[in-house]
Amino acid sequence: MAEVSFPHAQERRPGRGFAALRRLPLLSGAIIAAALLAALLAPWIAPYDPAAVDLLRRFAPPAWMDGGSSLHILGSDDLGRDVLSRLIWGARVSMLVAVACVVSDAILGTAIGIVAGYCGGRVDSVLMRLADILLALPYLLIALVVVSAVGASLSNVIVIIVVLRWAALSRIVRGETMMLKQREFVALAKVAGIGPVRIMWRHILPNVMNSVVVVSTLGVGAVILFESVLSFLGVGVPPPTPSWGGMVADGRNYLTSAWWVSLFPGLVITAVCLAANLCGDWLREAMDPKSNRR
Amino acid sequence: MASLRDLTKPLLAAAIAAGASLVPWAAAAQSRITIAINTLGPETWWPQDIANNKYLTGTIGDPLVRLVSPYKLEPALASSWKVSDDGLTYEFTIRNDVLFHDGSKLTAEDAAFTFAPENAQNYVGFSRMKNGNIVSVEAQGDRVIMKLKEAIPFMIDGYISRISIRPKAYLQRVGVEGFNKQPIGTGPFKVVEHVKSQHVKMVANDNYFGGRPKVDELIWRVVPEPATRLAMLRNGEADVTYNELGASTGELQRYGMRAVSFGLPRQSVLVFNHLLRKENLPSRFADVRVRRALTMAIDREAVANAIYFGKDRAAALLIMPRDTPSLDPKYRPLAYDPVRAKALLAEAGLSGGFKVDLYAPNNLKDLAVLMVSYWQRIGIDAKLSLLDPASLNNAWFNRTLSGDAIILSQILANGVASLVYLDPAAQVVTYYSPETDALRVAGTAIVDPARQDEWFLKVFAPKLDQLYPVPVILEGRDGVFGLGQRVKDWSKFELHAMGFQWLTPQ
Amino acid sequence: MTQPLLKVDDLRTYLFTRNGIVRAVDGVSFHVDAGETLGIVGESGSGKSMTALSIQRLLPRPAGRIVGGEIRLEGEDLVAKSERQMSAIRGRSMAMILQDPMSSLNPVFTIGQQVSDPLRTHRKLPPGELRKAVERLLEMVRIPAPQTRVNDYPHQMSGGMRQRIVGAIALSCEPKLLIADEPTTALDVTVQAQYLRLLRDLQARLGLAIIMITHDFGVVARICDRVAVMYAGRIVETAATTTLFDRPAHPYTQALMRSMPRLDQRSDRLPAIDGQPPDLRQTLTGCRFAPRCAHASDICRQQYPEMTVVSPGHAVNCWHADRMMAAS
Amino acid sequence: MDYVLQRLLHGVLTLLAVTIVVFLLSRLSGDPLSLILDPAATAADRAVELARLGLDRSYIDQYLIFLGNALGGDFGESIFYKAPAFSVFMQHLPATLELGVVAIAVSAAIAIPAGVVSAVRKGGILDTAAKAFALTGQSAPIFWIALMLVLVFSVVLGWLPTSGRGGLSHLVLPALTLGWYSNAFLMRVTRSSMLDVLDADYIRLARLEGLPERRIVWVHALKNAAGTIVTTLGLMTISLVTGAVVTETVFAWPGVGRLIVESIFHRDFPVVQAAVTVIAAIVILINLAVDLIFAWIDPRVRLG
Repeated sequence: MAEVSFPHAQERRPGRGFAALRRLPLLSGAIIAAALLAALLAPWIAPYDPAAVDLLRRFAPPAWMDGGSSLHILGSDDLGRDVLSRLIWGARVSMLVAVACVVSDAILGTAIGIVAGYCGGRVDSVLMRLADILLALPYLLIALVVVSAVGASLSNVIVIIVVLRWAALSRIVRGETMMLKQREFVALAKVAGIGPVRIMWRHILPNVMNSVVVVSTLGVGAVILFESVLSFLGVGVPPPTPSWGGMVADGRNYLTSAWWVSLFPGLVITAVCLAANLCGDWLREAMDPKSNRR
Repeated sequence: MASLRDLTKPLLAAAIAAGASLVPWAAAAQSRITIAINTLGPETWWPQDIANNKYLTGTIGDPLVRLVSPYKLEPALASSWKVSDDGLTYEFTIRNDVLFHDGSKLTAEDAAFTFAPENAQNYVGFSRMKNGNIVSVEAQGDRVIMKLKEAIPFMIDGYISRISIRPKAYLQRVGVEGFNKQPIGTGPFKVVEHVKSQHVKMVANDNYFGGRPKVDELIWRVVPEPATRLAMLRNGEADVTYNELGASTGELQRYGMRAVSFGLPRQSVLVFNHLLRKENLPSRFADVRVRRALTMAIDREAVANAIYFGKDRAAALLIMPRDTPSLDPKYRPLAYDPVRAKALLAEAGLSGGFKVDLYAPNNLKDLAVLMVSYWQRIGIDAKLSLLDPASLNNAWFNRTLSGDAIILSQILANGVASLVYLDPAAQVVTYYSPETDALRVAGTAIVDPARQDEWFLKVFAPKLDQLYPVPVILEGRDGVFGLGQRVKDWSKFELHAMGFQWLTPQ
Repeated sequence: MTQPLLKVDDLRTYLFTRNGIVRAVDGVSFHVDAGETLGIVGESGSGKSMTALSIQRLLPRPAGRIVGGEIRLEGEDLVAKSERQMSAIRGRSMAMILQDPMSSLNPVFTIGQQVSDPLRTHRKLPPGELRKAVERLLEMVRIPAPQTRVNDYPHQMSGGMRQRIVGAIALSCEPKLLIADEPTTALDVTVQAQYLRLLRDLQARLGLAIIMITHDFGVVARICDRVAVMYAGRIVETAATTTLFDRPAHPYTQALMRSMPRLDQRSDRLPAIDGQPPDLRQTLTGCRFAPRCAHASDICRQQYPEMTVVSPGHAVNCWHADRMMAAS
Repeated sequence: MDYVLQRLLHGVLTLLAVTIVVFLLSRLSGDPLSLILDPAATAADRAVELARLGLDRSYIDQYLIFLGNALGGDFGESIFYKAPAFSVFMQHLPATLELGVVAIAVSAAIAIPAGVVSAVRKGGILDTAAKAFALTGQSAPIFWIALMLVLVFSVVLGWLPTSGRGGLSHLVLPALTLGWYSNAFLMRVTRSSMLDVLDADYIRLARLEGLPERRIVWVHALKNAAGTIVTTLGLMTISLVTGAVVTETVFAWPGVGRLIVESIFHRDFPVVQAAVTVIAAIVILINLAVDLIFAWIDPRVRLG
């Protein structure tokens, strides 16, 4: 395809880095940064121990409401624990789960996808059958079975999510790898006698990174939501460790009377997922050379 | 958001007033009561799954003898009964004025059929009555005579009173499948419609021998999500809701809704792992001071008031005897005293505190979280694992929990359950300690309830401190029913689903 | 003299991008007479395609906008037309062929469906006639066995055939003007020749005017009557084909010709001329080619050269046109 | 045809592997005996019960027996429901199908047009609104949305029943909930694949032919994007199961999602095995169907 039809596509290229930066949804970035910061600094910024119960101060409403006090800015829950402190500590768990799952999935899914796509043949069909199996399993139910077998714990929840989720990404990476394999630079590298591992590492990996980053970013929200569903079914990250999903799930019995117990974590989940999704969308557009035209 | 609540009430009232005829589910007959419940179990009528299905079983049928309070038995379909001294022969005299829903008369044959050894498989969870322990059940005129191979402690309280009598002739005529399509019994309500996993519709049995129920129509609806059940109670879709202890009862209270607790008293206990694990290692739990410290660290009165709806209290004893033990200072629960608890730990050489695993079933989550928090204050670092009941039981029964672990468990709090649990033959040996071993065996051997009770108070109760399970909270009942506006009274709400006969509509 | 079929006057098309305004077409004027073929030649980014898209009023949205000038097709100003009016003109009065036959056809519709689409839209033919018309068109562009081919999908055909089908679609409503944007770039050399021959034949038969946008002087030589050379958004030289080949007057044209590939070579782009085309986002003074021109003098850098008519029909924008002519 | 056969074969192999996974996983979580036996049961009682359920055999034996019976459509007897596991599952299937089909249909009816319009008017108000809706929909816990719907429409407004299966009014909230997530997802996929297509040369050509814009968008472009959309619909079936678990729980909808969750907690292996196997089979078949539809839409796949 000749490059004449839309000259401005080229014209934009020199300034692309800056333009891209300018288009970074600042609010989304800020939300994610805030969540990460809260996760890192929880012990120092949380006003209370998130697990400390206080039966005399149950269901304290948020500070601005009748009966609220500045002791519990966002109110307290059914066991008198400070909602704000739990939100801040919850960031630690939720972000840890999200980041750990997404990063591990990215590594696992990418590795398997590249190997399957590059090696082809029997390796490919074995790995992809494996992915097929995972994709055909109702993964929530499998997670339930496994958790009820090994018990709910933070690490178990992470491992289960990772094991169940890599297949989708590996499919995408495999498809791209197969296309890249046909490209000249790979052929050239082969001719030059470069070994397959090195080709995959140096030539294929950088080229699939775009998709990996985009899919992974979009996965952050999905993982947080998945953990919340596990909590809803009683098999999420176990208490007293606070997780956002668990807080929403626990607070649902007080939806109308002590709405703050579940509303704030619900809003935080929504905000962070939204921010992650927006960033994912933005990355998709910024990294896809084709979408640059739009 | 603050105004949501204020907004809700007038809207709700308006909806009920103006829209009652427009909204189909609100357009109820005056005496129709809808009960939203978490589960009705497998919803089979034969076999009758007593463990999971007590409401259905109890509402359409009656047992021979009814347990009306933790220790009180009343005649139901049997006008009288006798137990032989060795506890091996039971004789029931069947009333002759009871009709099944199809109009046929209840006879001793029906009772004999219900308990026949070949039908024992139909009682899920009644292991001791299975596997050949029932030698024979015979009908002789208006009497039924049951012979056992081995005595079963609290046979009537624990078993007979929970099985409702099924019509032999009808069952044989229509078969199991037919019976499950249209089950009949002697109970206060008749089944008119049963849509599995959704609802069971019942109407009053005009000829009920205990008097016609005041409710014309009783609808059971299966609603697994507690928040949804509360919503149903609030918008009038349900008149009665089952509520798990803890969480949702607080919400009921906040709306000024009435609640009644139901079922047999239970209590939450701490079970120490060291005698339940495979390896026989020394354990810090063997020291009674440690066990006491764990108990005293928890403000049990506050916990009971806060999460158990004020209906429950700190438990003193593992087993609740017939006579109220609270009168006797000996049976008063250990008071909340974290300072003393710390001192006890120090005496036991654990002044630095220790780490422990706490396993709890997920329905006791709040209690477990509270305990972890309280223990933390005396330096005990407990790591909580919530398991679903089957996992917990399996871990426990198969002795797969290792190290010093504590299990939070819930058991029935009357003599029946406790003695059953203490039965040395039981696979699930729950509670024992070297000090009480001999006593356990002796107590189980007593068949006569009166003598057993005497034995309990005189001999066993003083030694309870030596038992390893530590009682934490005595819960009044199994759970709580929330009552909507159309339920006027529930005057005679007793242990079994029979209580639904006494529901009074507005 | 009768009015030309298409008259473009001082056309200015700018692209408003985030990084600045690109003056892609910056004051272009030319005309096309009925039945003649005008070649527009230039490097990539010189504004050829933007000119074509401006005529069709299908600029990339939302960046592209015509900011000045007139485009008169049979005397009517297209710039002033509404979108709806343009829809009626496109495909009927003028048609366009895009460069890539592989991607110009919708992969999920059959050839027949695609060829009949404009006929149905503009002519509203009943189904029976429609089918006949489609077969006739396919025959016209020399597709063998058109009766069976109508049910084929694009991917079942060769590149040359596809481009001929694109031609059939373009010609289906018998337009007066056909704009062909590098229609042969993606084709084999032999297929290229065939295709151009076909275009010539059709042109003769239908009395069609063609604007041939290309960077390939080989194509120009084969098919064009006149040529306009574009550089950096402006036309720098216009002449009859033979004249231009004989006596190119603009240094840019000369450079282009020197770098012209041989006909038997397939090429996607021009061999480079030293230097870079200017950044069209800047306000430019002087001759745009001056920075790359070996003959540039001070005036070249200060003032844009006026149009010089060096011979009838041969105009050039160069301060040194005379000297250049002499040199060629 | 070979293609279909090959895919079917792959499907069968996948299904076989699924049965192994489910079989082993369910055994991992311990036996159901502690739920069946009362605490007073003796070791002998336990042994009798184990033998009755066939759980005393080795895993391999158990699996082979299960597989053999399953081939004949017999998934064993439900431990909890005391009825054939397969028929227990089938009793619950219609409710889920009803809910799933309505949810998918509604969300397709909303999401596809919205995605198309959003792509055509990229950057416009409609696009922004649709994107905001889609992103928010994908960002909130589904059970929270469900409970909020109950609160608003059942408790505060009193328009719709909270739960249960019955007439149309009972279907609205669950379908809305279940459709919510897929709606958002489908809209995004539609939008992005339409954006890809609208950029293509053949769409420009269609414009150059002077075809009406409506026809270009809804026929020429959409048919090209349809392959991706249909594939997405296929992929959504499995995540629909997740949604169904939550939706059915909140709205007391008597479907298979709830059934399986409860069966997992009851350690009712036969039902879990039957359900997961059949669901996996359905998913595999749907994806096969999707591929065939894809091929039907896009001739390049059909013949390539």
